[in-house]
Amino acid sequence: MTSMYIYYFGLLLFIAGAIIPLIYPQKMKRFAYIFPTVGACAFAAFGMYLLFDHPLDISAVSITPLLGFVFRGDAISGFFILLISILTFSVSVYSMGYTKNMANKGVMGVLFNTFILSMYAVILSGNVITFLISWETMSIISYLLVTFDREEESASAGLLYAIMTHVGTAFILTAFLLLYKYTGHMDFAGIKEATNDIPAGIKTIVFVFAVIGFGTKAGIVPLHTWLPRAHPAAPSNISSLMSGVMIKTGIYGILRIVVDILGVGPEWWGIAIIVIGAMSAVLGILYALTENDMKRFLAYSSIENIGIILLGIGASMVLASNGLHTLSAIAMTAGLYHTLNHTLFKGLLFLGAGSVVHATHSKNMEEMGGLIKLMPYTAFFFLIGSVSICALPLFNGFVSEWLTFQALLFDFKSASAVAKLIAPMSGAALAFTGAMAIACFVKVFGISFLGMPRSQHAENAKETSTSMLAGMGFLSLFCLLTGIFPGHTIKLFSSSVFLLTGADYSSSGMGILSMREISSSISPLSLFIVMISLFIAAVFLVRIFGGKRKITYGNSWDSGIPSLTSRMQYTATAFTNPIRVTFKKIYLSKRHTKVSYALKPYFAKAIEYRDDITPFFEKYIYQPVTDFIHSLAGKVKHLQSGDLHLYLGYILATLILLLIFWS
Amino acid sequence: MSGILLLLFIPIITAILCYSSYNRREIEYINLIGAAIMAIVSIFVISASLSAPIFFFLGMFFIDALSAYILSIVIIVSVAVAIYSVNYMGREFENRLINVKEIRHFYALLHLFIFTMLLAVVSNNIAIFWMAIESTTIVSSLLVGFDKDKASVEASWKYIILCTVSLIFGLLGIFIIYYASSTVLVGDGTLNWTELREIAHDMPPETLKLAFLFILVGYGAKAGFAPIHNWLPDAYSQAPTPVSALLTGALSKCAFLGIIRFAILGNECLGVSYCGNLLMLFGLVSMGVASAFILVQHNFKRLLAYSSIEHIGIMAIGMGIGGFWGIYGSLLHMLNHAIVKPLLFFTVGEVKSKYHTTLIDKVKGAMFVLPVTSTIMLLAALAITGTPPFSIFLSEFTILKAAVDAGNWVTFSLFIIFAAIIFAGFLRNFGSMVFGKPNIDHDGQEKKEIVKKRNKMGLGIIVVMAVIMLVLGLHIPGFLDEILKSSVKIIAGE
Amino acid sequence: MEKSFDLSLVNDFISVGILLTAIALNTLERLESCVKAYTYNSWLLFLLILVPAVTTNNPHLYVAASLTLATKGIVIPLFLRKIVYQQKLVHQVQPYISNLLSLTLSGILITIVYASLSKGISVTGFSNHALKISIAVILIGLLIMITRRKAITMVVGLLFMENGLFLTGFSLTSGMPVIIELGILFDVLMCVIILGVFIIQIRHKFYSVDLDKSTTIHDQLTTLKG
Amino acid sequence: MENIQFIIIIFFSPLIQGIIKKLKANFQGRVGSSIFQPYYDLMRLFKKEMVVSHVTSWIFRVAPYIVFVSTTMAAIMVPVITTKSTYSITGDIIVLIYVFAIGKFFMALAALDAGTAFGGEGSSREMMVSILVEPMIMLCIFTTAIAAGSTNLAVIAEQHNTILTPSHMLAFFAFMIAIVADTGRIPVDNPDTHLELTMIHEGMLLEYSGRYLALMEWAHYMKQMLLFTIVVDMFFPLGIAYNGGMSEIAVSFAAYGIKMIFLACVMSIVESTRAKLRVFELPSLLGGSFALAVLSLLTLIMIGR
Repeated sequence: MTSMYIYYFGLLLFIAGAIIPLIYPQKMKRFAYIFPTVGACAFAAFGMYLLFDHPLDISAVSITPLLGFVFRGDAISGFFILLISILTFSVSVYSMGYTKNMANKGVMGVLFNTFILSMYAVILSGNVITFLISWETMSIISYLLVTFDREEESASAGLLYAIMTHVGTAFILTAFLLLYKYTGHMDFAGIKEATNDIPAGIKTIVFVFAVIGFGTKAGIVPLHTWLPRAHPAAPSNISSLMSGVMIKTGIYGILRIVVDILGVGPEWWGIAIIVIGAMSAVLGILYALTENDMKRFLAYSSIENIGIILLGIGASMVLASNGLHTLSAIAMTAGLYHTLNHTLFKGLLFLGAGSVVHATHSKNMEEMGGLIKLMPYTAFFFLIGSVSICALPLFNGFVSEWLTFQALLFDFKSASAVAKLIAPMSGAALAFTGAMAIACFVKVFGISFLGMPRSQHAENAKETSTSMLAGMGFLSLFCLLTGIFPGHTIKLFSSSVFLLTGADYSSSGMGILSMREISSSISPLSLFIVMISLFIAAVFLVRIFGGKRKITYGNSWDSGIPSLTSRMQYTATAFTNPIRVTFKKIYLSKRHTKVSYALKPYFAKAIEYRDDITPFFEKYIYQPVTDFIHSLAGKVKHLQSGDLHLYLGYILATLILLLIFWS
Repeated sequence: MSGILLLLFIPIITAILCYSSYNRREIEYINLIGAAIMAIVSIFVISASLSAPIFFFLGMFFIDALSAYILSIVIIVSVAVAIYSVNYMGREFENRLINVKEIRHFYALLHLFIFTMLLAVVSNNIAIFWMAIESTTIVSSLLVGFDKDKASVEASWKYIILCTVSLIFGLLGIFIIYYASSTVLVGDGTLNWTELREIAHDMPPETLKLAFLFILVGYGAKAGFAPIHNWLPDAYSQAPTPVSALLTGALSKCAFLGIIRFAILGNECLGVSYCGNLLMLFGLVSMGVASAFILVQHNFKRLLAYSSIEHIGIMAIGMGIGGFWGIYGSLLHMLNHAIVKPLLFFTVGEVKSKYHTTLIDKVKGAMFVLPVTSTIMLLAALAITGTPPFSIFLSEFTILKAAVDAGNWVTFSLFIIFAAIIFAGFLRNFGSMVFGKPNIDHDGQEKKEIVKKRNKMGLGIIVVMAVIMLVLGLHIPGFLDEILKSSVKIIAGE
Repeated sequence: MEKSFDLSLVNDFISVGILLTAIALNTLERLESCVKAYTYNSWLLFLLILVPAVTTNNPHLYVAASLTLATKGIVIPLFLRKIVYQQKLVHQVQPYISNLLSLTLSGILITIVYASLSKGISVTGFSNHALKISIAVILIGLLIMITRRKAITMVVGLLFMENGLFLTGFSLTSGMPVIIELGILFDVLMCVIILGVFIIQIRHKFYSVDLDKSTTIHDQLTTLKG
Repeated sequence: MENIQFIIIIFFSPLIQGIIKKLKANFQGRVGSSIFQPYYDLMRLFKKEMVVSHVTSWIFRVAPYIVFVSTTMAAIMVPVITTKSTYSITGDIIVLIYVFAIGKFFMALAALDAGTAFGGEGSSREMMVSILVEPMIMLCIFTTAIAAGSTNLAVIAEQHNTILTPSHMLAFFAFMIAIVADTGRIPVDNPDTHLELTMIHEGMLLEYSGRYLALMEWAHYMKQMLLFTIVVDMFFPLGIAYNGGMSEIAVSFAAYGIKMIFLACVMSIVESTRAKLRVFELPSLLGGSFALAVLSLLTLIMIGR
């Protein structure tokens, strides 16, 4: 009962946060973010309550006798509620500083709160109509947020996003109505009861449609094209929410419909998910590497991480259809763990990027550099984010990737040779993405934070306000904690894993994560302790044996030329060049070099070098389709030629046809 | 009974008063008061008619739940238009585009138009219904040609010719029905719908089929089914904005009412499938054609006109699918469309009178010029394409569910595809209007003008309708549900 | 009994005449002759009403007959002639398609009507062909509207349709008063429409644009009015 | 004893480097420096003063320690002469790879920190190589791990029956190429040159001097020896001790030494007989070895050994 009070309390706070800035845009604007800060805590508590496996019918309001709002929560929703709440908390703290001198604060406040509410609604909705309404509401509000600055390009990005997500919703709607048709129920619980009545073929269609529909929102390749355009267009606190939790609602949908409702399916479902995941991971990170726009880069890396999440989920599905439920539980744990982690570090990274953009007024890495000296804290938090997302030990990304590796190895136990082959190959793909991720984040951090400032803006960048730093710091702390206490973290959502796979993965100990099945284990905590002590020891010993350290400061090695300017640094483009060349088959890159001479051919005045990569899916899949539809529409347009006689002719023709065929 | 007479006479009186006055403010007040009284009276009439149908004039007129429902739609739209006209016409007047004389004509014709629609809705005698519809054509054609430039005159000419020709076929259908009835009750036939319904199942089916075909062509053109819709985009785009709102909000519903009435007779005699399939066919064709025109469109008023064609198509599909939920959804869709589409026309009208153009690519950055209006315009554009949480989504979802219940997957998938295309078209065009750098000089003009009373009224009605749009998307009040249910009973039979 | 037989025969003759006038319209070159054709058509209609009026001397029918003669037979034709002479129009019909083609088309229309109505309604007693003929006349009227360029020929076509409609009503109900009154009412409407049309015409003269080929507003390009 | 076996790696890794250098010199018909030369170098560097660019930030100063510590951590987790070690719970071979990655990450960052072109070049090329190597290593590991039924290196090492199955042979070759690439040796990288156009690993260390350089170099030697050790554990665990018994440990220590010297020979032979490849020809080489790794996996699936 108290949980309900907590729930309504949080709801109230968000609604208040949405309404107050509408009334007093100027003086009360702070409350637009203070209320959600508290509300997030309330919802976090509520989520925990659900996670301790207390399914709860929250409320049911009827729209018509046919349709009604039904809100229900169980362990699965609890997990996602927790995610949203954690990120919401830090993002609202961050936003207090971030939105200080932003245009139309009032509207921002309203949209911010309603956006979060709609995400909660999606997670908690208990029947088809509620889900659809909250889902589309979420999409609309995010569309309005993407186009918040009302510029042309963000408008076009928003348009692409809105159209794609709408088409996705069409698929979801169809899947739902198929389920309804064959079970006769509109609410998920009822559908789950009667799920055995569904013929296998229909199940497959529902699976495909659900994957397409929710995958569009999650941003799986090749349905990802909206993501790298829409996320950067939004204000950074919103991009953080979108990348951190909104795309996770797609994952939630897949879990809810495919894993929870449809239950264990044929093996190829899981394999399909694994393949999609591997593809998204590899292509996402490949495209990320070539991006010099910081936020766009992060958006692409979100695609990669969604892929990794799907790898875990797919592995679990494969194992489940082979009847290995404990292993499938471990795989599912991997997937959910990475979902949590991605929420934490991607949220953190977007907030960091927001601060950087806020300080340098540019999204382009080539115009940054040397920021680590000007904004040390931001740089530090960004580094933590990068280390976590690169899955380096001691931080959370590592744990989930390790689990994912194990999950993929388990798939070797499955019956079919396809799974036997696919699983390790996608493991290799995962290793590839790991290495790529390291390359990417070395590039991002190295180019934009290290070295010398590359532009005027970068030179006068200032450290951001305390609230923004606090928001980031909170997330960084979480990254570390979930990194070294995997046991606790897993216990936290073991109930939802149980709900999804019917089995339980009990990991032993606090800092240790062991797997009896393969007599293998990791213990991030001991890693942490040992490494810290080694570090201290190393410093100490070097002091002793090296004696007093003598350091002279000078310029970097400049090969004898008078002085090294910032323009001589390695650029982001140059950094990625070897990789671009290596994978030019995938990038379909075109390089243009233009040399202008003072005296041909000896004295080159300027050398202009451009290297464009071809966005494969946009160019070869989406463009033709849209062109086709447009040309079709253009043909139909001639119906309305403006000639009255022709119109009369239509009437006659219609009548004649009717007379011939229908009488 | 007397209430209904009153209801019918109020618009006439208002029209006469408007015509007889020479002072603009006075005319505006008369118009507003007339509309208000009409609304109040209509409430009593409708609530009275819900319990049992009311007959009068030797059964030539009557109101049952169905006509009460359509009546309420007509009244709502008329009142909204009456309020908005004050804003729109006032601005036209201040911009020296029209003079008092034309304002007189406008309001007089407006209320005459409303009268003809009310007459159509409450008539039981199908011949009188037909005549009322024909007279709506005549009156509204004068309104369409109101600003007497080349394009609008041409539009009204096409309108009058096409509708008259198609209505001739409508009358043909009526004759045939009369003949059919005369074969049942020997000697003298009847034209009263209620009596026709009682004897419908004994009528010769072939005859009734023929009659329904002609009726479908006759009223279908008026309602705006493709491919006999061609007058509609021209008329909607050339008429003054309030008139366009009235045409799409009320008139198309009246014409569709006629089709429903005859479909009921057809169902009684031929079973639900015959008329149903025809309606579904027309609905799908209309959606398809409309989607193509919406996707590549340069003129935002024409865009809205085509979207009206699409929505008539959706209503037809709902009716055609039939079954309780199909009809329920179709009727609900009538109301939702009658709220959202006029709202869109109003907002677009604001944009038009600010930018002095109806071309989409000549409008940029409306969000900066008219913050409130264009925000609502964007939301309404999303709503009209069936996006939750707005009202249209509910009715469309109901219709889709009905399609699924009937196992009619072809209709379902075509519906979904066309709807997606239309969504893309709408969002692209309206997005390009709303966002970007404004291409006219502005400094929060809406804010500046908001002090003027007229604009307050215009903005007020826009906001109110937007709120209704949202509320109906989240909850359907009990009384509405009741009236819908009883109308469905009338259509589907007990 | 045999009286009614002979009556239906007479009706058949008259209605065939009506059809013939309609078909003739396809071949006529000059506007005046079009108007003439309409006049004959209306007189035949008048006869058709007169016959039952005489046999069953029903006052209603007398009134109807006289009204028909007055409006369709005299007023409207005169009005049309006036228009034709007043406006300095080229007195050619200028059809879009050749007379031969339009003749064949109307032939096809007639066959379609006969085919589709064969299993449909069969009116006994009054006339076996009147109904089919009337619908055929309506469709031919529409065909004329489609294929003739001039606005006035459009009106003529409209009037033919309307006559055909009248014939339908009459043949279906063998002259039931309700329908007659309806028909009369419709005539009144018709006159209003024609007047409206010509008001519009005059307005367009003011724009010096010939209405019949004005296609200002369409969807192939952006509209002029913007 | 078994808990301090990593000391072996720490202290003998320069020796291995020295041996390789000596052998190379001999192959090239030179006398070459003594096999203890690396020790002297490290000593000298520790004593030397440092020149640090004022462009650099704390990353530059912390990086050497992190690199050294992470490599030591890796050393701790590897069973060198006995599989019985309390540290083996801290992580399996996948963790090992990721611990190496820490060092790689910070080295690359430090290279960019000074803002010179050489550093950028070095780190970008290093990244390319590691991208190509990682999946290959992972596949080899999978092959052995699947056969052994565990990713725990100790467990893998205890599987005698997995010696010399076809899949293991293929995996072994792939893994050797991976090591060549990862330790920055010819044909992938030339450890002895400072020619800007060719260097990868040295380019990253260009700004370092004094004790930082010493730490970096030492870490590099350790990494090399570690990789050898992993090869030994994965492919020829023969002779490795299963418990802390003195005799067994002595035996396995001897075996270990022999294996190490053998691998050193292999390395030096490869280095002296091959020429350095152009950077953009690396993908074909490494792609080929990746194909080997896939092949090994396939054989494992098909014939199950």
